[in-house]
Amino acid sequence: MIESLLQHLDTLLLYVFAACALVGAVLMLVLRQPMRVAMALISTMVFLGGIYGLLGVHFIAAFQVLIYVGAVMVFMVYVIMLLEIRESAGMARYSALVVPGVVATALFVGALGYGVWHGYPALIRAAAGTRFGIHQFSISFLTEYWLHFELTSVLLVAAVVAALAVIKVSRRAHG
Amino acid sequence: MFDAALLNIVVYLPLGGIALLLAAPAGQDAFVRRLTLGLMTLQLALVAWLYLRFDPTVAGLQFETRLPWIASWGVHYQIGLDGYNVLLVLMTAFLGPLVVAGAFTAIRKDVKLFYSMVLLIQFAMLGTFVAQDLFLFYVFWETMLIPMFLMIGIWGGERRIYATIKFFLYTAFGSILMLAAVIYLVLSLQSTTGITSFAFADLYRSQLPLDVQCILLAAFGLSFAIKVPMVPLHTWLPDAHVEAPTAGSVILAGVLLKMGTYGFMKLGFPLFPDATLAFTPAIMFLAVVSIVYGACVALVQTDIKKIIAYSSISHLGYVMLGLVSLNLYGIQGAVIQMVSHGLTAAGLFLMVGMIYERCHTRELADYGGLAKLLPVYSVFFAILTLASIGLPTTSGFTGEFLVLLGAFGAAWQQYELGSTLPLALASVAVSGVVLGALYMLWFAQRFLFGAAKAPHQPFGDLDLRERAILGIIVAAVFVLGLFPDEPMRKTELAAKQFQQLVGTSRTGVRAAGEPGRGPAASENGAPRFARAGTGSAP
Amino acid sequence: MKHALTLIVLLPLVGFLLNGFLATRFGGNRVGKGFVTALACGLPIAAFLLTVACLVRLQEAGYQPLVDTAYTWALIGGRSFEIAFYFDRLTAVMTLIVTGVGSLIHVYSAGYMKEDESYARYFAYLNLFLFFMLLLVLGRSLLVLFVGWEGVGLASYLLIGFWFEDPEKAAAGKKAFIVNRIGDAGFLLGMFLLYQTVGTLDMDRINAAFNGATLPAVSASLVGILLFIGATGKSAQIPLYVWLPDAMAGPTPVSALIHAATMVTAGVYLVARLSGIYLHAPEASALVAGIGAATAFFAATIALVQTDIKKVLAYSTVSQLGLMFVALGVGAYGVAIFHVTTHAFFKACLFLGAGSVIHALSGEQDILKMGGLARKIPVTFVTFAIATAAIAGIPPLAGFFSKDEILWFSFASARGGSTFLWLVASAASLMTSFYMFRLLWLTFFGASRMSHEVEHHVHESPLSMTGVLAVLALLSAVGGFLALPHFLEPMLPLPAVVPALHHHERTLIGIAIALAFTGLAAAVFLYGGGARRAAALRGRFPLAHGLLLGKYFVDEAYDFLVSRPLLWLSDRVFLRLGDRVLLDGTLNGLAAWAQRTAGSLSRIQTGNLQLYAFLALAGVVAALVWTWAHV
Amino acid sequence: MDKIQVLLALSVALFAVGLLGVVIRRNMLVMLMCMELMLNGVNLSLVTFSHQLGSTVGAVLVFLIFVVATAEIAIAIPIVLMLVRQKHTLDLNAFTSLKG
Repeated sequence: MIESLLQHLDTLLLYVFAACALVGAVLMLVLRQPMRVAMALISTMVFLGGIYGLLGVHFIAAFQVLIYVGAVMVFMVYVIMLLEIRESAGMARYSALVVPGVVATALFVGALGYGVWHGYPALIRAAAGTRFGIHQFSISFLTEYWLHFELTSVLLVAAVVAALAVIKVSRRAHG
Repeated sequence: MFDAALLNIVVYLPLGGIALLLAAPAGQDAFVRRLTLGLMTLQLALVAWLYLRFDPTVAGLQFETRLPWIASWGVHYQIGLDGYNVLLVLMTAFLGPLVVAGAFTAIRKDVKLFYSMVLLIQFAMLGTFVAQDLFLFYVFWETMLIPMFLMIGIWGGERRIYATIKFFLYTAFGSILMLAAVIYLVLSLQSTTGITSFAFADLYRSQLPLDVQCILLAAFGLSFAIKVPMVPLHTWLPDAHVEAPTAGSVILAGVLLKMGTYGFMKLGFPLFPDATLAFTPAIMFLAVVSIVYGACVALVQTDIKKIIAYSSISHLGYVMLGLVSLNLYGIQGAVIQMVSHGLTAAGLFLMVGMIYERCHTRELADYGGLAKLLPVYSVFFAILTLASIGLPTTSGFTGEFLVLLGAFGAAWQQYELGSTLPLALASVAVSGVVLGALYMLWFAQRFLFGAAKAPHQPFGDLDLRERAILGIIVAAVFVLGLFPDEPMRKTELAAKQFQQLVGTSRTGVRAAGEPGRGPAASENGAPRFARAGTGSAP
Repeated sequence: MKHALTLIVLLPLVGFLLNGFLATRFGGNRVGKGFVTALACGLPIAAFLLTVACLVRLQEAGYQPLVDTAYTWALIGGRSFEIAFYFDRLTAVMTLIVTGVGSLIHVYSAGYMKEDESYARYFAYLNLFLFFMLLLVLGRSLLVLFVGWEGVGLASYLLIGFWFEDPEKAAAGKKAFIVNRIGDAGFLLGMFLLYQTVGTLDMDRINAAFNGATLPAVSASLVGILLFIGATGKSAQIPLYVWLPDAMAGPTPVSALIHAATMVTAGVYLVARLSGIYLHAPEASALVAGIGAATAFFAATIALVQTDIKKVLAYSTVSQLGLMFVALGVGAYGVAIFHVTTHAFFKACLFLGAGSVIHALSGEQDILKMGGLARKIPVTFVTFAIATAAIAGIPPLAGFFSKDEILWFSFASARGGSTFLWLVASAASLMTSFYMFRLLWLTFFGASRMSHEVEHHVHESPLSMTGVLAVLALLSAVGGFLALPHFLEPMLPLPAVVPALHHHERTLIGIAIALAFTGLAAAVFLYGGGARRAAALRGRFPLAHGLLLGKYFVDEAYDFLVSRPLLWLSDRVFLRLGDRVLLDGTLNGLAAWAQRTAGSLSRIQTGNLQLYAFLALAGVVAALVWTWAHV
Repeated sequence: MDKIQVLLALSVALFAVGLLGVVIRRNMLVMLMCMELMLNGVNLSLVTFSHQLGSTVGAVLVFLIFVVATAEIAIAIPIVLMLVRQKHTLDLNAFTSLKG
């Protein structure tokens, strides 16, 4: 019993993590305070990182936690803390598009699910390929996809310059 | 080899000039002007050298550069001079320094940008003329649009926005159609012969059924006819001219309009000979309508620039008429007429600019008796006016005479085969010389003669710079009128090639290489009439 | 002297260029009037002398035509258009007239235009005219002839509008040019047709082709009629004669040179030069004769009542040109050239005499305000009287011989002569005699009708003018003995005479002389003694008089039938309806429609980001559903 | 339903929830976070497929998406700051200058 449990522990954990991630995502929709939303998102990301780890792509799990949670979300939380004090409390949580939005999303999920499940059953079968780790990933990244890799740096520089430009423009506009 | 490199230098010299201009410090307007003038003069000198080196006994391209560009599409960077473009390139380079010098005092706003635009359009125009690859041609063709658009839009008159939008919409509309036709043409070449190429020389060998040729010729032709412009696609021209600054008008009338006729000569007709044959009466009709319509409307204009703009429509009608006559007289005449119109219209627009700088109005009613106020100006104006209406000894006569001779010859052969319409059209075209005299002389009479009046007096007569500009143009006008033989030597083989290309059926059904001449066609006669007699279907 | 003919042509051009540049505002007035005069008169005289030398050479060569090829203008498809000059008997006659009379009028102008501020410009134009006129007569091919043809039109345009500050004068110049251009269009068509069918534009070759064994495959009459259209423009025949009377707006020597002696005879020269065509074109020849006779008659009737001294002479010129075309139409080409020659002498003399009168009267041109001038300006009077007698056909002056031959051949030629033609031509001659003597009488005899101010200033012209008048009067007197038809006969044979009519020759001469004197007598009768009888006659036929005075209202009719419809068509139909309404209207309508559509569509753009996101979502859903449903 | 199917379903769910959040939440910061959630959903599917097929392509794409997400936040946050400074609110409905 316990053996079989241990045997399927990773699968079980996977399901649990998946459920937690989904719960975190849904919480993002209903929570009012942005800070709490952020916390829900962080938890979702962490659970996703767990899932990646369980799938054996550890380096992506590490990046998920490092970059998303460590960098992006910290930045986000910082901004929330910066802006929270000015936020008016009486602001409505939802826009006027709740009902059509929900309906459309449901249709979207339905259409997507239906299409994938009925159209491409081969795609969603269990794993058949060989596993790969950081080693193979690094090799292919730096040989086959070196151009893409280099281009990301350009993109980042552009983003930094753009961010600076935006701040500068707003400063000039305000005095 | 050296000369081929020189041709590239000629084309890219304006781009280098733009780089220099942009590097020039702000506020150095005088330096910018002189620098641009120097560059243009250098370019003219180089083109003149190439012109002298151009061997009239060699058929086909000279000073050719051919490099792979986009290999997977079969696109090459291919440029070169041939009989089709050599005169037009020379004319473009010739007008360059004059345009620059003509704008010395007229342009005071954003001088650096203005001259950059002049250089850019010079680059694009030369590129369009020398391109021997359809893809390259299209790129240059579209590039021309932008500087012209900006020139009218920034330095134009009061209704410049309306004029630019109209200009842009018309030309862009034509360009889109041409692009579609280009793609179709290249793909069909690929599917029939297995060659993927945009080179003109390869495309001339394409074999298309008649109906496809008709559609493609319509697409190409619409684009070119808008540029020419032929009635009824002409209404953008008067507005663009009126609103454009002088330099813009000069470039527009001097070179840009020839793009349309050059396009017909280099691409439209030779690529689709059978469709050309089928459309000839229609094109001839439209050409004659352009001649008469342009002349008539010019008669009732009150704006000086509009008179010259409508006269351009009339004159370019002659060029089209010469091209569709498909005999050597008409073709050679059409080329000369293109150059001649480039000179006279450019000169007249420059002169309008000069008087506008002095009096700040273009209303004809505000002027009178300028011969008294500005005697030197009036002499130049009279000469250019008379050249424009084709008075003998001027370039206009050479062009009109040969065009009409060719058109009449073609029509007469057609008449002998039993069709009177072309003869009637040719006769109407000949009577176009009367209308030409009518509007130009009436214009000159109201402008130069009568009691002296002009706003913003007193003003000085032409200064040395203006005299030099006009003197050079007038000299060229007379040279082309008195000694047209030398330039025509350079174009003769191209004219023969054009005649042969258009005279050879390319539906793929007719045996290749058949000259298509019947017994009635004389040595210089139009082959198409002979063919019409024996029936164009096999 | 291989290029003597080219040199003849180029000499006046040099004059034009030097005078045009150095002596006008253009070159900064660098030389004085003396130099201008020397250059402007010296070069035509040199050209005249050179022509004489060429004639001598022609004679030495046994009248084998001299050919001088200057250069090849264009070479297309192996066929060349050469600028070549051709000198034979006909050319010789015409060149001598052009350079000879031209030189005289240049000399005369030096006196006439002395006070004008645009002295140099005037001579530049005059030299330019001479250059083009020499191109016209010396050119071997129709192309060169056409260059000259248009060029003399240009010079005429410039000289008619010489005093351009007067809008009417400028308009007259424009009218002349445009009416000529109408003719030129016909000329061009004829030229193209010839080139297409004969394959050359060289006129000697064209004649040879038509005189050869196999005729070119074209109707000679069609070519002839088309070329004749050109001739009607240049030589002021019906229906294109309307420009010539207006052309009198130019300086009087110009009227003498261009609008009487030389340019207007270009049409006659053209037909004579291409006689090879007309010999094979009976229809065209009949048309030429008919138009000529009609013009001669109608122009003469108009001249009967004109009061402007120059207008009378202008209509007289039109009428005389008509007579020349009658001669051409009946195949008497040499006779037409003969009349061209004599007409050049006496009409130049008349115009220059009129110029002298106008000069004397400080610009007055109305003969009703003259009178009694005979004693005040005697040289002018004598020369004018001789020329008048010459044109009226009083023997043995020049006009008698040439006109008599025209009348004879119009009656008896086997190539279309007829009694009717002769009657019309004779009527024209009668009227010519009448109105010329009327002019003489009103101007020089009777009581003075001048204002006191004008009368006080009346003076005889300087020697440069009177001398020229004397020379021309002499030529008018003796020119008839030149026997030009005989000289030209080897080249332009006279038509055969219907044998049955041969015996009428002496009768006709008698009638011609009688007509001349009848005209003289009628004029003296009506206008002698204060012109009371003329006034009475006028009072009896006011309608006819009005019609004639109004020149049959042809100008008005042309204006109403041609000019206005053309302007209406251009303005209302082409510009307003075509360009503005149909083309631009359609375009603007399309633009407005696009703008309206875009305007209504733009309401979706609420600015709410979430709506956009929702729409994107809905779009994706729709796309998915559509895909699953169809794939 | 095996592991792969569960993960794919989860990725669809995360993407859908994120999209729904962008459509219905009015707070701009929350919307930004919902976008991050959508990216995470995509990432998950990529990792899953990559894992299933034993190919590194998916992992490479995920890596690129990290970079894009970082860049996006780096620009989006200053824009939000600027907008808030202008209107003193995080409510998206306050910003409608794109209205046509």
